[in-house]
Amino acid sequence: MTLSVKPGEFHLLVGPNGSGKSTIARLGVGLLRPHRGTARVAGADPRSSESARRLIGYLGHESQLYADLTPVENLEFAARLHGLAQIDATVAAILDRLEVAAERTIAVRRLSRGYVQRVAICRSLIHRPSLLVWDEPLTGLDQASLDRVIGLVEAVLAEGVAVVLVSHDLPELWRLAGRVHVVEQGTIRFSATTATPLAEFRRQYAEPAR
Amino acid sequence: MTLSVKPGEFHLLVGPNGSGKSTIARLGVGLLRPHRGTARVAGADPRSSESARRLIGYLGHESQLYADLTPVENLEFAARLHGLAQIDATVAAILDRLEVAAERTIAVRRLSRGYVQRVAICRSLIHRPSLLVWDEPLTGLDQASLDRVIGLVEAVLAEGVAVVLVSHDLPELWRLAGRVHVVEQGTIRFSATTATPLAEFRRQYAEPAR
Amino acid sequence: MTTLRGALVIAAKDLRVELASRAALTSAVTFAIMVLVIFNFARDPGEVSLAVLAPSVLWVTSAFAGVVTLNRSFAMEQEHGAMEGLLLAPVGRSAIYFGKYLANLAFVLTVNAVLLPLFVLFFNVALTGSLAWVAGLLVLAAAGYVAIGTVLAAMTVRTRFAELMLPVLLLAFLVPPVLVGVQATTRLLGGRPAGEILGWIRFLAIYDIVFITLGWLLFPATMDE
Amino acid sequence: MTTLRGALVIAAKDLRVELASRAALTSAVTFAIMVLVIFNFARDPGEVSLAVLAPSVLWVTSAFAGVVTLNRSFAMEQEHGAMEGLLLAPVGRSAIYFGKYLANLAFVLTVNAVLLPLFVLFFNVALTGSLAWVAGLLVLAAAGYVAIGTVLAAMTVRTRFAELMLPVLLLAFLVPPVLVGVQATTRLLGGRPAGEILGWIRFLAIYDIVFITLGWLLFPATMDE
Amino acid sequence: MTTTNEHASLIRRGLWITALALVALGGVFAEALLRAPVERWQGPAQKILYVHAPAATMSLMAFLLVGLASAGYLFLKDRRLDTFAEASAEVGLAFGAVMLTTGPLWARPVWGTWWQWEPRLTLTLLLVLLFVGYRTMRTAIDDPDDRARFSAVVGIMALVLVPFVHLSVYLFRTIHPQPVIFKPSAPSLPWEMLRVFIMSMAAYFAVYVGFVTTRYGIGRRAAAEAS
Ligand code: HEM
Ligand SMILES: Nc1ncnc2c1ncn2[C@@H]1O[C@H](COP(=O)(O)OP(=O)(O)OP(=O)(O)O)[C@@H](O)[C@H]1O
Ligand SMILES: Nc1ncnc2c1ncn2[C@@H]1O[C@H](COP(=O)(O)OP(=O)(O)OP(=O)(O)O)[C@@H](O)[C@H]1O
Ligand SMILES: [Mg+2]
Ligand SMILES: [Mg+2]
Repeated sequence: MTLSVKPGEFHLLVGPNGSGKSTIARLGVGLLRPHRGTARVAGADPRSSESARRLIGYLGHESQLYADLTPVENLEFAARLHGLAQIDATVAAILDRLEVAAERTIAVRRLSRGYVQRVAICRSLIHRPSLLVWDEPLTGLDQASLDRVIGLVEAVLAEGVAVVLVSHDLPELWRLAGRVHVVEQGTIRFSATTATPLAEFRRQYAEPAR
Repeated sequence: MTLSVKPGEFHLLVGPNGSGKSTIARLGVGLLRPHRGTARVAGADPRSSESARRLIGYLGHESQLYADLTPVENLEFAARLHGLAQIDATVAAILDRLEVAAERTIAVRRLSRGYVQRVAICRSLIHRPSLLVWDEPLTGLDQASLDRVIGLVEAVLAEGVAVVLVSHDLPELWRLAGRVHVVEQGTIRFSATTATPLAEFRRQYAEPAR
Repeated sequence: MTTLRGALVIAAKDLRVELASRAALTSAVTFAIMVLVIFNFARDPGEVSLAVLAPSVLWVTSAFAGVVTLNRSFAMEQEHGAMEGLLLAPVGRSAIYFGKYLANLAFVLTVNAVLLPLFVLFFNVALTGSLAWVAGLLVLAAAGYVAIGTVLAAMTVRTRFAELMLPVLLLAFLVPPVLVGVQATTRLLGGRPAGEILGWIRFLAIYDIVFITLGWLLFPATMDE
Repeated sequence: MTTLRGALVIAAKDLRVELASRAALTSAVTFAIMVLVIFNFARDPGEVSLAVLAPSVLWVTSAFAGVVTLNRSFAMEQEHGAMEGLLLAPVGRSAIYFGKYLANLAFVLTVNAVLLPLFVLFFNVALTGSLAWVAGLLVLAAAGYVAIGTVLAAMTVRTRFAELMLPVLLLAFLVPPVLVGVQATTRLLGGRPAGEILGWIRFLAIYDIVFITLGWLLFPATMDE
Repeated sequence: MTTTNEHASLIRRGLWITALALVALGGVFAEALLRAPVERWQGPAQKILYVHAPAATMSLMAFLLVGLASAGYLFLKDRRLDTFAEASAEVGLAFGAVMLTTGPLWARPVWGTWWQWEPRLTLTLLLVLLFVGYRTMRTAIDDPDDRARFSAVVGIMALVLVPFVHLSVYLFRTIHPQPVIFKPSAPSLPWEMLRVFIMSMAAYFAVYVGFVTTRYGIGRRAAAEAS
């Protein structure tokens, strides 16, 4: 199986539960070691290359946040870890973008599910990565945030960021222009583009019960 | 604020993140103690009445599963805890219903997100409750399971079970006939029925950014 | 469902989770032996003889092994919100309390059952009838502090740093049984007749009754959110 | 980013998480006090004098307080997958190791800093210059076993029953420093000149160098999935 | 790639070696009981030597090999080294159990005590416990890659720990000697005893090879089935 992603491209991974979408995402960013084959980001293996890791913005099933710290403290830490300058301004800007307002100084442990997800999204974006890998990023978001996040994806795509997204929310994401890959039993079985009408795509690929 | 739910009724709680939907659900089943007012299930407070608790099937943001046990072991425990008879058959039947097949004897820790969610749904249903309270139950489900779960809700509604659902997935749930309540700042601000076309409902209630 | 049935169902589940890995029991036993070894070496052999230290080491090790295993019991309920499932089940709070208590006690007693022979071996204790009395003392003491530990663990697991909070709270309650245990064990191993320690046994029995009852009364308060 | 900067950023974050709750430090200190007290009681006063036990109690307490706090360090990274964030950050594995090591060491030393005066108080130890040497020994010993503990905790936190598994593996590594520490402390408190313990200091220094280096070499193997 | 067939034949070979080795060991024990001379001071109790000392030696050797295989695994990332380490650790623990039961059984009549806190005994006890921890940790990790790397780390650290424990325990004891210190260093055995002793050592080594081969084959087969 090969999946090559170029700057500014949008790739959507879909498929039944347990088909291996999350596993592919984690392999791609270097969180798992492939048994065969390699993962490359800008020509380097993210498992060994710090500069390759700097390019990646990953958001998985877990929030990667410290529950005892506030959103601001969490993001400040992420910013420092990436060696960013002007930390306060950067953190404030990204939180504004996801409309996290009064909640930014409350310990993450006490936030509602949707706010935790928003802060987790901020964390994956704070260092302005060139490759976003997001696994079910829309989980728990309300309609307004969902629109905002999709707008944000459009904006970064226009800036030349490559985006790989795992999701079951096809209707919401179909408005983004890009490729869709159906994952089954650990590999890509079928690819199409979001130019295909969604109904047509669903007809072509009748999702089996695995 | 009052929300009264009768047998066979479907109630959908929607609203922006942090508006208090989960809090209302937890108050309703007796997991939180209300500052004022009371929660009643079949006339009794579920905090003190065992027979009231027996009627409730609750699924929150967490799976309530033991990660080291398999789905079968988890459900067997839930069944025993509810004093059910014919445990093996009951467990097998509910797992079949959610199409959990080979995964039923793998420790929950190793299941994919969607399968964990399916098993969690099974757990909330195993004792055939008369009131289902589900908080974002569609999280992580693939299209096929989502259809199956919605079909299941229709089936239990027809059997006279009352269903209260918190979700952001309006389009998917709009096909169920029932009432929709918009929660804002901890209270129900607006109610409608799913007979209203979704677009119309969205126009009536322009979700504010909170 | 009766409280007893509920308690047994919950205790059986706990043991099943233990068995799913079997790691817990082995770890607890190895931990206990390691503590024995560390204690033995953390003394100046010219100054403190082994026999004199033996009762203290036995009791401190036994108590530590108990503390270390208690956290686990509620951590397992907390991890993915399983406690919500217990709270919403049609069983009383006392079924949860006694279920957890039974599983914890079974666990602590198993560890002690392995610990005692090793203690005899390493500390070169004579194999006499008084060992049976020592075993009885260990069981009696465990019955009390496991009850307190069950209540405390239920509370502290909700705080962050549960592993730290539990010993902090529990250690105060461990002082009386450990103290009594050490005194009585010293007499018994010194060859004094068992009749001499009857007062202490009565003390431990009262301690047990008081704290098992108190735990049962207080436990519901630890569950309510 | 240099390894040192990365390490400092991570250590600073760890301390910030501690401060956010402050529970950890308070609990560790209370824990240490309680262990002191228990030891104090778990002896037959007629047989064992307090002064003779003092060095053992100091060292065992210090080591246990260390073990108990180490789990916390990686549990915090595990809770919501924060470790993934560290692994994907543009810092080397050694930055993570040294960051965690520094934070853990700072933590254990703070606990010791509170423990030592209490020890002096409880055990009625004379305030002489040798106390400074004892403090130095505690620091030297902690520097070594915290390095080992950091590597072990990074692994055990990913196993089931982490709270038990860490002490099981770590205790064997505690034997050399605790043994040497007790011996040296006994001499020092007995009024012997500091020159007599130079051999032991050298031993601890070698232990530190070997295990800090080994930890640094082995740590990456604990991180890669 | 090894096939299932090869695993089966490996296991079969291991079982054969074990069977032959056990027969040989039985012969050696018979020889020890019937033919070897009875020691003058210790009496028949001394015959435990033939059971105890080789078991102890094999156990330590097994742990040493775990450490070496662990280091090899981290460099070569060859899963076979991990499987070998696992096998050797388990067999080492089995021999360790023999050592720790026969040792005290022997100590009781000759030292008058089950146990002495003496450097070598302490070191072996700590090592056995550390490897109980090693094995327990293995059972508590699901992912085979994690399991291999984590156990390799512990295996290496155990190897490095040995000299430190030895030195510290020695410092401890030599400065304040125990009233009765008995060092079980090899007395110069008379030839009749030495002959049986060497035969016993050889038989034990064969048992080690048989056990490890079998266990290794089982481990390889389990790994192949899991993937
Ligand atoms: C109590 C528990 C005991 C343990 C844990 C123990 C442990 C060991 C170990 C680890 C060895 C192998 C040493 C090596 O290969 O370097 C060994 C060898 C030996 N042991 Fe023991 N031992 C115990 C009791 C005894 C007793 C009571 C005796 C005899 C009085 C004894 C006599 C020997 C002899 C003669 C050897 C072989 C010679 C040698 O290699 O030095 N052991 N034992
Ligand atoms: N930690 C793990 N250990 C072992 N197997 C795992 C682990 N995580 C996932 N798996 C297995 O790998 C397969 C793929 O899982 P993965 O999480 O990639 O699925 P997914 O496509 O993301 O599914 P979902 O839509 O449910 O999130 C599944 O069979 C699952 O059981
Ligand atoms: N454990 C808690 N402690 C304190 N405050 C909390 C806690 N959980 C939630 N809150 C607060 O209660 C309010 C309502 O939260 P709730 O979780 O009910 O929102 P929600 O409507 O379910 O949101 P979402 O759609 O994000 O799940 C929020 O302001 C939140 O910050
Ligand atoms: Mg997934
Ligand atoms: Mg919610």
